[in-house]
Amino acid sequence: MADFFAMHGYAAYVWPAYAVFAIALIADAVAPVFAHRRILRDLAGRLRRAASRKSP
Amino acid sequence: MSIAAETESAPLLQARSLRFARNEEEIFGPLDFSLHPGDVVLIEGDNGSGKTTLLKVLSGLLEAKSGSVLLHGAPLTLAKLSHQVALLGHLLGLKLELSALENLRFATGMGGIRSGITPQLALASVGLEGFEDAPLRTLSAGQRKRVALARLLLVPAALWLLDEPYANLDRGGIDLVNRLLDHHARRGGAALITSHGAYAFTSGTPRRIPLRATA
Amino acid sequence: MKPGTASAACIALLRRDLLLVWRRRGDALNPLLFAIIVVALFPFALGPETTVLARIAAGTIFVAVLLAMLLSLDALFRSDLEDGSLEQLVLSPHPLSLLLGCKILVHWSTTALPLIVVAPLLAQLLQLPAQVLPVLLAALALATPLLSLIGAVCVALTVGMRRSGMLLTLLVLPLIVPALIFGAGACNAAQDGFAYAAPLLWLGAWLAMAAILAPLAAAAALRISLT
Amino acid sequence: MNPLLLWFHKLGSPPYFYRFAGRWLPWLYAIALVTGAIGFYGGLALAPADYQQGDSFRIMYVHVPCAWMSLFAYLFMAANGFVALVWRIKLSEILAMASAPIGAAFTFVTLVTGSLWGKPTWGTWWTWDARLTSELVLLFLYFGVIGLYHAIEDRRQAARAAAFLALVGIVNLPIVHYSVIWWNTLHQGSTVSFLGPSKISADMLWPLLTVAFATHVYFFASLFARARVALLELESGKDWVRGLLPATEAAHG
Repeated sequence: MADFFAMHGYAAYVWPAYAVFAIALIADAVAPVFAHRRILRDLAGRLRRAASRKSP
Repeated sequence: MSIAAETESAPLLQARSLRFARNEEEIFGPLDFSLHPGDVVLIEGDNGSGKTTLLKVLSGLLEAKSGSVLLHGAPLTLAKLSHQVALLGHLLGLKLELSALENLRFATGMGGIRSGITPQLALASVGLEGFEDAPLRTLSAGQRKRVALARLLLVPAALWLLDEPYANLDRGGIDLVNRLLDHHARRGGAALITSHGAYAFTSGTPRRIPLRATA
Repeated sequence: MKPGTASAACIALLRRDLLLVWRRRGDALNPLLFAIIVVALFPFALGPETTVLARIAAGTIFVAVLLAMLLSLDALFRSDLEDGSLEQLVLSPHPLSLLLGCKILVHWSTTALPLIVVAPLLAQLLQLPAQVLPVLLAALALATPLLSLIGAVCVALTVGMRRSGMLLTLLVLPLIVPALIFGAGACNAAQDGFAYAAPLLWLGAWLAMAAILAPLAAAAALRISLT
Repeated sequence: MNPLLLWFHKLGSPPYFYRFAGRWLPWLYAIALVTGAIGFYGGLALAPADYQQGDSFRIMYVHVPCAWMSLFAYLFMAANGFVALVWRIKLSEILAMASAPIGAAFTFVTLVTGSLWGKPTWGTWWTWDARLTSELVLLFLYFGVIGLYHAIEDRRQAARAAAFLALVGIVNLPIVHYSVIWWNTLHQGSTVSFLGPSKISADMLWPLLTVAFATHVYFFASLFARARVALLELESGKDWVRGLLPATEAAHG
């Protein structure tokens, strides 16, 4: 197992490459989730404000 | 021949349930009106009611959200319309580094020239005799506006779209605009004018189209 | 009544724009000055050694000329937009691509042409071998119109923005990498005694393509940015 | 009408696409995750070490699929941009703009992993290898498209302008690539090609293709997620978006 992680001395290059791949894709996947929530929240707030303005 | 007769009877400009939206927000519409040769129509509305936008849509600079603009009964395309339409906007489209005459010569080079008129004559008829060679930079805002009006006289366009033509003009200038419009209408042209209502026509009562922002 | 013809419109536009450049001729000298200063900085950074300077001369001149042109690209439609002339241009009855082609021609002849004229001086400053100079001039003559053409498309896309300088650089530079590679590459090949015709021919072919497509693309881009 | 055409037509309507993409999203992520895991296991554990490069060649299993994706995303963006400009389909504008950041992410990963691979192979972090240089130019093209899209206020106009730039880029891309290859041979760089296609054996190849499949599926998952967000933003005034809200309100209490 340790052998596997050592990659015959290339661990310093192989694992960072996979890490960059994973980090970039996770960041890319998470960004729209947060944006989606933010937009729905903003929209709900806007509608609430509009509603309270109509019927004070 | 029947085609010719049809175009004869079709209005110069026609808007059919015209709407415009920016960022999905409705600016104006639906608008329905038509303009026949000899018509001068005033578009009234407050600031922000979309008067300038309407003129840009009618000239083809902006695209309507829905509805259509017909020119001589045919749908508007930029290539076709521009032969017949002259737009005078807030920005006059004149170069301050050039003289009045140089500006007008450029305009006639671009758009052609009516018969029986020269840039000099046009300048004289807007009251700028003697200012032919002065750089526009040295002229006042009202005088620059007059140069732009002279351009309207020169260029062979049947339809004038004038955005706030009275702005920056003195009493004499306002009279001048009215005289030009009158002349243009009698010649078989048509004009669409925007105004926020501060200036009154001195002669005749033109048709009015009120423009309100749609809620 | 005499409707305007396309050729009359082109002549009118060329005359007006050249006249405008002439009236503001002080501004027109700026790119020239910029290129000379950039080139003059290199010996200070690298030392006055002739062999070192000669090695980098062609590439440096190329980069300096392209940057100087980029500097002036921003103004291609700016004043026309600000005074409403651009609207009139778009509304004119003639093909917009043709008119933009005229504007691009004016841009090239008022910024690139002076730069090409001073290129021998820049080459002298950097000790470029004399036999490479004709190749440098030919490469510049082919590469600078490409920058004007491709740059015009990008300027047309950014025309409505108030501060477009950095964005324009970002848009233009990746697109003109080949001009730099082929242009400076031809000079380097000539300097090393290799054949230099192929990259120049590539530049020529690309230029022929861009001369046709870029004005059309610029017209389409301008319509997108104005509507 | 042809049922497939009809379906495409329906897909073009924002509320339909929003629901459609929402239904597929979890499945796409799951498929990408599972196939990606299988591919990486095969590449990292099962495939034999390269006789020349040793274990450093295992970087290939992220580098090469990302490089393919960087081009695929650009082509996808340009194709949608073309559709958006010619037929003015709103969804195409959104898809084109949604693929730009994903493509940029893949391009970025390609460059970083290429650099990490280059160090043990060439002894340097960066070399002006033709393909890496082309990738760098591609990254700048992506940045240009994204920058232009965010610099214009009107969202639809911004999408059209950026889509146009993407099309200009695609006309130019072959020229860039060819010029870089020419330039590279002129300068006789220390280019050792990573691997010739003939050298790769089957037990090295199948994980590569599996990861490539996973990245493609991931691309569409991320694309759908981003397109949903963009649709909500663009259509925030429409009834179907408001219809989404009570449910979320209730969920929040």
